[in-house]
Amino acid sequence: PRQRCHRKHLHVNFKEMGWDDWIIAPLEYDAFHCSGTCDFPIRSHLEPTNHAIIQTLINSMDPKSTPPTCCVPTRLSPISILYIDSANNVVYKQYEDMVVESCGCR
Amino acid sequence: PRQRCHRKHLHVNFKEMGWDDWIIAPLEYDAFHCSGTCDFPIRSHLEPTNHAIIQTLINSMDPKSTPPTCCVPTRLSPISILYIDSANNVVYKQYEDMVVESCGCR
Amino acid sequence: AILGRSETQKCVYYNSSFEKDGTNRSGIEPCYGEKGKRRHCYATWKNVSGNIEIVKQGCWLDDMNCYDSNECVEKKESPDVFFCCCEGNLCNERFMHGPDGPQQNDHSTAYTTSNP
Repeated sequence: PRQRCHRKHLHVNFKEMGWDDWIIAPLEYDAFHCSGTCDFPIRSHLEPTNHAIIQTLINSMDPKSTPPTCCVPTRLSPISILYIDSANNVVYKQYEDMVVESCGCR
Repeated sequence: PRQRCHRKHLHVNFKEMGWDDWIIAPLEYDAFHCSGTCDFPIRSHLEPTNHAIIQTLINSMDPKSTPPTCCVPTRLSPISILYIDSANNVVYKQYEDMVVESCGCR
Repeated sequence: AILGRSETQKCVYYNSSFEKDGTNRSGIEPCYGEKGKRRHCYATWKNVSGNIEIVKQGCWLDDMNCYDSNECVEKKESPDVFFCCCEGNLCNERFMHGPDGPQQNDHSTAYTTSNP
């Protein structure tokens, strides 16, 4: 059976994505992603919202009426990026929401 | 083809869920839910995080490596609920995150 | 105010368990809600062998069951705890038990709270 909602590996390589023409560093980083089922009852560590609890309950009672909730990032963190902007300046910036810290059912 | 991520109808009936033994009001409300695809490129009104943009791009380049992002509630609102607690008191409470206001790809 | 619809900015407030809950006992409550959301007032009471005991009154968030009711009417036949909601300032000052709706019959019973 498919695993419950959890964080899984995802390695991002900006070079392979062709972004190394503007990104100086980092050229790769671990972004992770979320995957897995959100079956009833949702475990508390998956931090369901009240809406997610109700949708999951209704889905378990009548699967055709409503889909289950979905396993998505619930906490993300930033990374630093050094890049060259359109005016050829070297720019340092913290890009928000780049790394999945935890997953949950929403 | 399946529709893009959007808000869909979901009517919740607490009586049918058997919750009318503790909930006085409301006995039903419109909760809505989110459904639809999160294909590349994600439209801006779906408010993708940086991570969602990157995951969607990688999925479009190599679908087997990573799943697409998922259509989930991005803004929720509360409702008022009057209920009877375990000590038989009548309690008024605003329950957070009960109604989907908007959906997005995460 | 949207044409024709009464906006609810304030409601009668009452809390019979004010000591336990640490709130005021009674007064006027200003209503807050998100932009684009409707607001309502509510009242809840018990009928203890003919005596009406008001339990709570106050503001109520957007709820389709309260739309376009300018009177606060409990329509259920004989609930353990009576509840009604309505739209319009202080519309919960007066509340009624009218199982068939106030228009149809004359035996709906209305109660009111006088504010100190």
